[in-house]
Amino acid sequence: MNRIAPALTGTRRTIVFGAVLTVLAIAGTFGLDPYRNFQLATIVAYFCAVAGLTLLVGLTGQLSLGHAALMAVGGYAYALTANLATDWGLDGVPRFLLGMLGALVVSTVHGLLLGLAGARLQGPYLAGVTLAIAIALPAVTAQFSGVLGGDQGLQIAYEGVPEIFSRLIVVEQWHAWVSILIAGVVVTALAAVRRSALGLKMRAVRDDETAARLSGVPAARVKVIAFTLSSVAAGAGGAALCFVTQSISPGAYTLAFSLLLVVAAVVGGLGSIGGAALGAALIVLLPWLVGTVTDAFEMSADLEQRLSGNLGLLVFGGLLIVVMLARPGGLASIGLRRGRGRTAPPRSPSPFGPAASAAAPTDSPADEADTDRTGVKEVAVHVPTERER
Amino acid sequence: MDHLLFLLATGLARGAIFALFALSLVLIWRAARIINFAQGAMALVATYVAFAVTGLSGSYWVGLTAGILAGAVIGFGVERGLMRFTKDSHPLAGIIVAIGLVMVLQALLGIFFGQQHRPMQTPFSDSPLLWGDTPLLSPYDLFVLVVALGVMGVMALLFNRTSLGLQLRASAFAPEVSRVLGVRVSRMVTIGWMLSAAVAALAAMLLVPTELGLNPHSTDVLFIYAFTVAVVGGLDSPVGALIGGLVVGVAMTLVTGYIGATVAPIGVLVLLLLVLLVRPGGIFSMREARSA
Amino acid sequence: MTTRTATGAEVSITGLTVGYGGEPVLHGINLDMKPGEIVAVLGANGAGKSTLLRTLAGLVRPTAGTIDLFRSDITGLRTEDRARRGLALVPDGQSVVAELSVDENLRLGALWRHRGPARARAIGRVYELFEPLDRRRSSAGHQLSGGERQMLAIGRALVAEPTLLAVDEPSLGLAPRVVADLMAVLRDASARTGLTILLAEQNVTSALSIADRGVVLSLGRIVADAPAETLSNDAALRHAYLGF
Amino acid sequence: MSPQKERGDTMSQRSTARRIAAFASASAVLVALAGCSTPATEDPEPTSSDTASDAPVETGDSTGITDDTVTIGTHTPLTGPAAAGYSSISAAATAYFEYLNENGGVHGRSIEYIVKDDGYNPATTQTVVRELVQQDEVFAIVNGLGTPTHSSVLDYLNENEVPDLFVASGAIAWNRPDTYPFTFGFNADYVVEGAALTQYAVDEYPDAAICLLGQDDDFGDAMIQGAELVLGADGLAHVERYSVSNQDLTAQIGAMQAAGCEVNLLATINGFTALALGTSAQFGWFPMWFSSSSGADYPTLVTYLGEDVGPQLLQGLVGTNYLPSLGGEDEWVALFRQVNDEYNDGAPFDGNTIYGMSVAYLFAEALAAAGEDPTRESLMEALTSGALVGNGTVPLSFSDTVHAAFLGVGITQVDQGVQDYVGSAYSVVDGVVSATELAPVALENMGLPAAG
Repeated sequence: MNRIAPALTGTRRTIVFGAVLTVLAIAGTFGLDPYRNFQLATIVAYFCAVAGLTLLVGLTGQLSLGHAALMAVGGYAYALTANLATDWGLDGVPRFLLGMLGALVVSTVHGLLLGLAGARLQGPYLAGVTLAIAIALPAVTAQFSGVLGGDQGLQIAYEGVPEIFSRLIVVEQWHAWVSILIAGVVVTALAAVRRSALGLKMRAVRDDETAARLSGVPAARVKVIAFTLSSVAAGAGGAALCFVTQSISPGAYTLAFSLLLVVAAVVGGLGSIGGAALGAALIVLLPWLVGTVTDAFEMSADLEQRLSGNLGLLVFGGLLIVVMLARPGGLASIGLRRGRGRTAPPRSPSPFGPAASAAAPTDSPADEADTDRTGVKEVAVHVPTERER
Repeated sequence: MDHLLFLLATGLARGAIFALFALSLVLIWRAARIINFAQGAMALVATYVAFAVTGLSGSYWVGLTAGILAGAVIGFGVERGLMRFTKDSHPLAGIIVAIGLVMVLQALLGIFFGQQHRPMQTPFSDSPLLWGDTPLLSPYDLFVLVVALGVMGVMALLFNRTSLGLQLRASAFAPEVSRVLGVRVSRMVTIGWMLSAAVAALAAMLLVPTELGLNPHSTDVLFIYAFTVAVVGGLDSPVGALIGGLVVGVAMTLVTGYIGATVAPIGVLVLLLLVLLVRPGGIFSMREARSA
Repeated sequence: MTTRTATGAEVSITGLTVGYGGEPVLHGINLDMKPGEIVAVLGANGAGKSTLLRTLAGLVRPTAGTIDLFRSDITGLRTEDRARRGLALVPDGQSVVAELSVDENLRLGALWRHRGPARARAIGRVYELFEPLDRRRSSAGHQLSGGERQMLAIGRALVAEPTLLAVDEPSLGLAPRVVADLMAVLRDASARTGLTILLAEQNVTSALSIADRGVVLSLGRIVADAPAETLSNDAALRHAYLGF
Repeated sequence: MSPQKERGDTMSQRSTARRIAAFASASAVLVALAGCSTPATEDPEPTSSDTASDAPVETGDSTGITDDTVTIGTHTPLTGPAAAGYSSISAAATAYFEYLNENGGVHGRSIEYIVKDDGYNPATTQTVVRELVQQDEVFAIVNGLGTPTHSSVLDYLNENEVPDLFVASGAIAWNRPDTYPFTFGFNADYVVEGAALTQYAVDEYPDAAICLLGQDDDFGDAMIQGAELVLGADGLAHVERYSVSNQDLTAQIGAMQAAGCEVNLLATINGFTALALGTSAQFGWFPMWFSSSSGADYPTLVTYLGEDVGPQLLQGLVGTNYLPSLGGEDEWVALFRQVNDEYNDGAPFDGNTIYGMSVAYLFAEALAAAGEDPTRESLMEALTSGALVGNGTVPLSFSDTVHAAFLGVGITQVDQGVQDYVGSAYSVVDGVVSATELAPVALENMGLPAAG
């Protein structure tokens, strides 16, 4: 693989590849019709949040069930700042940049505060607190409906295509571009962190917090930073979504959506950024696929109504369980373990049709970090430490 | 003052249900060191069973019994069929699989029973008894309180006075030593799940008749509040669950009554954060919080 | 305890290999024990003593080899079933259940063996054996001193009247006088009831003081298997493997 | 830690390639998916605002119209907590369209009604509405349901000049012809309902203490606003709010009883109307209940409260309505019952059924009025012409300047299990409440607008 970029190392390579992929993705938008571009914009916005979540869960072992609420924080901050900018007479790119700045600042502060609380909490406690945050979101927007607009949320001004592109693309494609750019920056930054010394520390904290602390890793600080980064990524995703849909409301960021983000992170493969991309695509496309499949069958109106939506939920829940139990490395680990550890896994049929399954055996989307989770069995002698000592 | 008394009484009855459900979370925590995020959904399935059996038999009590049994069976199935296999997987596998289970169960309930609210009847009148001019607890509230306290008492006896209880406690605290001593630990874990799921089912069946009706989301909020209660009380402490439940129930009713309904969920979040930050092991825990 | 009939266990371990994925911790261990025999397993830290005992108890699965107890193969049996066949392990580190009281710990040990009044009598015999425990019946495990905890751990194993007792490092962290007392209890129990004992120890002197035979483990292999007396006197062996 | 790092570095070279592959395969998937469902890209994409101006204007925009079909769509909750109350509306509308199609449709075209589930989640609404507009290329969105959900697509539909008809919500936002020329509401708005109920209370019980229990969102706010049109600011004796996430109204009902309320206005959805009545009955307290039409559907309330006690508790319940009433059994209701039995598998017949079919009828009437070869422009003209009459019991208000269907409501009451109009009706124009007469529309041509 050095042939691709022999001179590049470390962070710089991550950045270059991030940039290349961003450009590729933007080029890809020309192959899509407006509706698919809208879907792509949504997927990419979710990708930000899922990448943040997968970093948090996969690298530091902290589980958040409230990432949708963290997205909402970014979205609300974007909407408030952008509306303020509108009042000041700004529009277009300056308004967007100001809105993003607002979203990032608020997400950082919010993530930091939550992270400070969360760093003291072990897995299930943090999961419970973030769950409570997801539940409290509608109450908060109702309580402060003067600012946050209650159930209806906030609307922002329409963002058309800038003058220079207006002959080239339609608005959905423009929105996809912006969403891809945001994700490109955010995810490249996450990838760089993951690869850095900080990323190593996160893994150390996940594997054995006490041991990490003894070897000089400031565990609490690492966890706070991880939570903050994750929150910022989710906030950026929320801001992107707010930009694309020109609105934000609590009903769009429910607990169910939070859980879907967990599905995306787990099914993609915890800790894997490629997996996060697959997971984000999955949660957008699967309900649509399920809908298409059920439409193909004749059934009574009542049955159709009962299946609609519920069937997608059923598939997601089932996937979550199966992946977690059978292949904790997620989609990203399929075809990965060539000649390593256990015997090579059977080539599972790819859920993505011929295009993906052709690519899977040789070029797996996963990267090495997943194996130190799934391959951990080797070291897991784990003579269980009795707690009564 | 009358209003305050009334709110206190109402809060007590709700709190008893929270306490009972929180107790079920404590039971499972003690048996398997897992916070079962699927507890609400599992209890809900049992409640649907109770609803169906009551409908068929015409008797609330037959339905209640069937629901409790169904809860135990579901607990058995979930432990043997799913949770047993999470041990060797990812550290968060237990939670994540439980979340998957919630999705599956709610989807199945939606498919088989639809989304409508199905009213459930109470076995006793739910009109409050008057104390002077102030309405206090209804006979149904009293029933709930008695059942909640009764179950707590039975559980206390079971755990502290019987061989089964001794083995359950030992298995939870020191699984390996227990096995060395001939205790069938994996059976104890299963029994713990069954007990816990049955208690949760009972709590859900007590709650649903006081609400809009049975539907696939009936226990969503109950789980959150009970989780808060369990954490506030200390996940290892049944006494903490009881006191925590009553405190949270009363506090929520007071907040709703004096400040506003919207503030209550925010209040719960704040309470949860405060307790976890100040006393991460819960108010009634004897020892430091353990890692999961 | 005098009422009991002496039924020590006959143990035969053949070709036992244990590995956790990487380099095996035990390589092809062969070890036979006669009924009523006390065998000391000696060796430095990490030699594989604990692993041998844990494998015997079924807490660790061997990758190869068999374990016979009374000439029947128990290799596939679960830990709790081995316990019910009379195999008792006292894990290292004074392993009492800290949350349970002394009395509850003992009841737990006696559960599968005795019922009703017989259980109380069996527990009473342990209290006779270890007087300090008698005074602390209702104290929780975590309130005991190190010596008391080790007494409780051994007493809890004895209360089930096993035929084979495997004790892992009972002397660790205890005062010499306490160690001597514990060793005496083990020796007496074996003498009185014919109990077979496998005693893993780093404290070679006290282990050999009660053992009939000593087995020296080094890097997962048995490097010496000889009567206790011979080992005590073999300066070269002591120097090479036992560090004194 | 260094060996680990080393490993990380050598691995990362492989992983970067993998990452590219990941993206490549992900985009391959997308392209593949797009390929199989993309309509020919040479289309001038009339739905996109930027290219819309390039499309020929003279002939008008006939997206969604073929020689024999008119395709329209809606978003509505079929799953999730909100599905319980509303999923029957779209089913009823679908049944009416089937009836219409079997009898010749509108000017020979049958109407295809695509119903998309949005789970009452605005994010999903965004997706499904775009799918309807861009993939299914619907002629119009008809009866999109919910305030927060529909708000999120309001801008989108108007920017893309898609007719956005008969929004199923009582929010006042739909009646803004200057900002949203393509949007038309259907429900009488909550301010109108609040004002009418309050005026009726004042007319009938001049000395009663009037209180309000309202949802903690714009529904409650708007009802309060309506009540204060009549009573003046602070004219309500007591106001309590509830949150849909907490199904326990004990504290609120207790406070209202303590405050001595006599007439309770309800800004509640059906479930909470039932909960309020049930809780209050537990206290042995039986005040008068005046509910918004959103929470006053008798059959639905009975299922919540149970067949045994429901009818008893609901005796005397005052509500508002602007459509043929269930208890009235006029010819519209008779027709709808028949359609329901024949085309809706005999689903429970309630207020939602009448609502859904009335909306569908009104759309058919508008489409018929839009001419033999309807376009979006001619549809808009038909709607704003003032010529449509619908099937309401108060006059239809659509005009150039009014995009609300009903600016007034009639008052209904439950008596012996029958919910029917009591005769009073009120209209609210420019903040002024005045009594009017009910003006029911007679059924013509068996409810088939283009047949005459």
